[in-house]
Amino acid sequence: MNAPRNHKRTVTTLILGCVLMFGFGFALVPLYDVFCRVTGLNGKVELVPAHPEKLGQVDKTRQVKLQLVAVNNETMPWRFKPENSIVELSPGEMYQTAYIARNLTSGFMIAQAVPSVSPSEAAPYLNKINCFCFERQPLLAQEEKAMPLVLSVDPELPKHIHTITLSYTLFDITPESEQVAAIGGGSLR
Amino acid sequence: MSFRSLEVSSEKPALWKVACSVLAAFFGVQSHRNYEKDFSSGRFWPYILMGLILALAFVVGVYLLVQFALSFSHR
Amino acid sequence: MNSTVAATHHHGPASGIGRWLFTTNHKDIGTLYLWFSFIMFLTGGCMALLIRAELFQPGLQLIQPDFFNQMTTMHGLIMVFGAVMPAFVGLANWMIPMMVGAPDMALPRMNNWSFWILPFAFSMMLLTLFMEGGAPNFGWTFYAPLSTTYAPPSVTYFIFAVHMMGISSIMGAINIIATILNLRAPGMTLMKMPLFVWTWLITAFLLIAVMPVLAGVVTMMLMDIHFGTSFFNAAGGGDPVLFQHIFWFFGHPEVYIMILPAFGIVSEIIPTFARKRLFGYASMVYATASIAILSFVVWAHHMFTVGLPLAGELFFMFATMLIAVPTGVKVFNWVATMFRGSMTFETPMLFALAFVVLFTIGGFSGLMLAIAPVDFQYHDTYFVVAHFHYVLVPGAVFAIMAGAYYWLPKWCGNYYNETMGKVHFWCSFIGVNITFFPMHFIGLAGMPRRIPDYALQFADFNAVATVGAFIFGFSQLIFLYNVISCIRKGKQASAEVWEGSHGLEWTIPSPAPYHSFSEPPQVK
Amino acid sequence: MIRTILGFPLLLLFAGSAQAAWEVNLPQGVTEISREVYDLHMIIFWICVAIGVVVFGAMLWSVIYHRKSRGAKAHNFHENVVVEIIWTIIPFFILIAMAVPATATLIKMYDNSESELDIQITGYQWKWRYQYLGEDVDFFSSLSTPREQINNSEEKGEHYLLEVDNPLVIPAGKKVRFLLTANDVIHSWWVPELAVKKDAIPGFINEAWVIVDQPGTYRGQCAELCGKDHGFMPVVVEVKPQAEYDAWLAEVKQADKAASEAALKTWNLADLMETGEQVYAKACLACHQTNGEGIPGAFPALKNSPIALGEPGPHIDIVLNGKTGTAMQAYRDQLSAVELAAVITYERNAWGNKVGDIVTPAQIAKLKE
Repeated sequence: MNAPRNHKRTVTTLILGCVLMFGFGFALVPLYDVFCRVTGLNGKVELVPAHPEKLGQVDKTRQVKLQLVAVNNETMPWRFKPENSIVELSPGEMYQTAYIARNLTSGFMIAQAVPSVSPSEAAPYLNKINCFCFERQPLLAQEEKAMPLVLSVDPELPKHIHTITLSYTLFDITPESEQVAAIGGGSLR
Repeated sequence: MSFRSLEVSSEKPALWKVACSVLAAFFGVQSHRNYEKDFSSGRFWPYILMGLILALAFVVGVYLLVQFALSFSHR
Repeated sequence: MNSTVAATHHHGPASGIGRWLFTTNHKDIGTLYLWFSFIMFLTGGCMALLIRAELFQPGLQLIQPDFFNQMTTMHGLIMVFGAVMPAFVGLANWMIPMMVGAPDMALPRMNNWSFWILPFAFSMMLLTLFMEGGAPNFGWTFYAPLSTTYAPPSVTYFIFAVHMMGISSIMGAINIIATILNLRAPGMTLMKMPLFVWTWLITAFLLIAVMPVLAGVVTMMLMDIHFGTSFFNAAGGGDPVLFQHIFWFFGHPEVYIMILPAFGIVSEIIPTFARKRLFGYASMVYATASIAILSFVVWAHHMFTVGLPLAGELFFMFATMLIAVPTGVKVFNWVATMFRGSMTFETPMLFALAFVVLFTIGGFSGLMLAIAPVDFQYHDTYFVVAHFHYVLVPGAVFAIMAGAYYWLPKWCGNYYNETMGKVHFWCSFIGVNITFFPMHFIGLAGMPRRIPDYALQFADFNAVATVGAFIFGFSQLIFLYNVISCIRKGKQASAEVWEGSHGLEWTIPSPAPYHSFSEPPQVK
Repeated sequence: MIRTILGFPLLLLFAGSAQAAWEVNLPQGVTEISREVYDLHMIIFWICVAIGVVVFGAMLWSVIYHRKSRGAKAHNFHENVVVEIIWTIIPFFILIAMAVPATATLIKMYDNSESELDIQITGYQWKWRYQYLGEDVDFFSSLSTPREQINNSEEKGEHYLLEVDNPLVIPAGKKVRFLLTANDVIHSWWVPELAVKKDAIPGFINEAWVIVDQPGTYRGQCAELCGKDHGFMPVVVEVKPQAEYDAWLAEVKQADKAASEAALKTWNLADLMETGEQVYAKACLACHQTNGEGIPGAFPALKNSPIALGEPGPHIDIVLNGKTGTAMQAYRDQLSAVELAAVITYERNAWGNKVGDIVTPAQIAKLKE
């Protein structure tokens, strides 16, 4: 058998390709976030306060119906409701409201609200000045709190969108110490 | 990637030749004559790079097609 | 496997178990892959029979819903990663070195290791059936959060098993690329390579590109479950739809990985039995390359109902429809090869013809699924199940069986029993159609996927499908018997084996000597 | 469902058989969109059949006439670029022709003009929850096929596995917009006749809409694997003319008011036990079993369980808020105050747990509101 061919170059190139693709798999995560911000894919909304100068002048000619929706995730027994669920807004107008949250359990809990907008094309046009979803919300047992929400609809909202639904899903993120590990009993769902 | 083939012709294949053979690949039809000319140049990389570039061009092309289709809706 | 040793100081295969454990010979490793794949095919097949038995009549008769979900998940994983892919790697190990005139695979030791990882990966995955909380029950596509927050504890073993399978496939692909690029005999230029070698070269590049992405997604799952990250958990800023995007970015090239080698096998068999060269060889090579590249830009047609924006739906609909053209065109090339040929219909040719017809039916239902607005009605119903079973069972599996029958005389030196081969073909052909054709109807009528029990209007076609499944399942034992009896005894096969066969692999004696092409052959 | 006879060869074979359920095709549906989808489906289907006839015809011809046994000599042509170009361009143009109507329908589906009614649909593990935005109507809709039918000890009803206790009721002829989300895992809300299928994803909200012009009852199922009982969470949509819908809405609101008043009424142990037993059969029996002993290692026993025998506080807490990390769900929103009080009292006084105290609906109502 003649001397075994030297495959070092081929093999190293291919292994390098594998490592690159493995990295690419992980790079898809930030890429996806950027793509969602830009196109509002999946109704994702800014999780940082909109900087003031983005708030253009008020466009009185149009009214947009804003629906506020509250959803509890399975592990979240709080009572969680918007102060008022339907409001007519004109684009550019600042709107102040709140979500009422009450910890009905007998223990201390921390919650994280996750916003989502439908239709997803409207997501980039919803400027949130202050939102309770920007940080974690702790509540003692039986404590109740009105969580602030200040937002405005960008006047450049495409003309064909009349209704924007902004939903918040409340998740329990109480650290491990206070919470039974979620994995163990999950088997027989 | 080292690449062995017998009739290795030295000159670099003209870029537009590479492009049109990759386009033929996208279309799925290629004559045996061009096929032999393509592989006689003995250099692998131009075809792969051109393939990736034209794949990107294909993606942009379909994206433009989508924007064109969207223009019909009342958006 | 006795074999006459021609080369000078060469030793024949070692004897006993040591031969198979430590073999670096591409023929032995090919045999190991093929037997392993057949065992996994029968294991996955039993799970399929259990699923079909439960679905024979409305109502829960045999198994509980949670175990039913475990069966559908394991059936999918074992068939995809355990039966179809190792079978193609086995055929590649056996045939590629002989087709390109190479003495052996480029990296023989790595070749051994990439096989021996698989039995351990699959025994670990099968052992999850006996673990507390049961085996993975979240479908072979393991969508989050069902596969992360709501998974049984055995999900961690599932993740490590997928890692091991991925590593095995990547090493196999590296080996094949190095062999094809570096070890071709002088004169065997890329222009003269058989199409099976071409399709496997392109499949190997696909494997190198996407298996790491699968490893990435299961690693993200592992970190979500155990290390408190939130890749796919909305609470921590993650997104379950992100999982679907990354999975299907791997998923769609994966389905091409499972069908391109089948195109290669069929493109070898039809010219031989039609006694006419393959029509449009260059077009087939170029179309295969373009399918490989385009398969990276169509993944979200698996996700039309997840809530993509309109622009996204349109993009993936158009791209998917465009990619259907090069794939469909290949079918015309096979028909043109047969046209005005002089055909005989031995078992490999029967399987190849059935592949062309039935794979095309799967391709048509795929074209129907590409239309996004209608896909809202098809998505996750039995119409999709019928689609991918038509492209996988009469597609990949029939091509593997055709390849096995076609090259078996070259491997073991004897002809298989032709009539038994034909009986096996017709039983499988009838069984496959009785099983999967009714699934188009119940899918269109509204039966969702992965349900252990169904409403009454789906009852009768489900019963028909179950009968077909048992016919197809048990007819594979004919194949087993035929292969074993062929290895033990059978009419001595000539070097050429088939009248119309061309290619380097037919220039060496049957059975192929333990070390073939030690001296590179002269390719005219 | 309107059964359309199609040209499937197989169907002709079975057409004559007894009146069995031989559904073979998509329903035409009751909305303009679903009819368009049905037409698209039939167009692409007939295109595929036509191409299939041509391809398989040529192949069959070749298989019959170009056989060695018939003395056919193999010709030596193996390349013809012109023919290849032709048979690539033809499918290409067929696809372009197909893409135009498909795009039109898809654009129509993504129309978000004003809707008269918005309903939030939340997918739970293995039931649906419907909340009418703006109205105060909020109820759960779960499978109502008795377990005996599923375990084959009873004859299966006509709508086996496609019947629910509280169907979703919407007005006919009006645009109804669905806002889909999920409570735990990904579900998918699907009604074939309305041609609506949208995934319900936890943490995100998706949108779908429908204008049904024909009143009637339309059934569907969850279409995304969501765990053990994925096959047992059907969707039933009842479309009523506007008048009937308004009457239904008033009646539901009235029933809610009555339920909350009932909570203020004083209840004695016997009444609570009797209602409690019915609620237990509906909600708790699947896991804790009829004898209250549960399944060792999987579901805890209630019979002489420390929680059931101890103070009512923890017992109320676990029934209302569930237990994280276990299969025990929070029933706070799923049952009324009366039902909760009744089932807790039943659990504290059944199977030999003779605690003797009662939990009043008023107590629960205060905790719930």
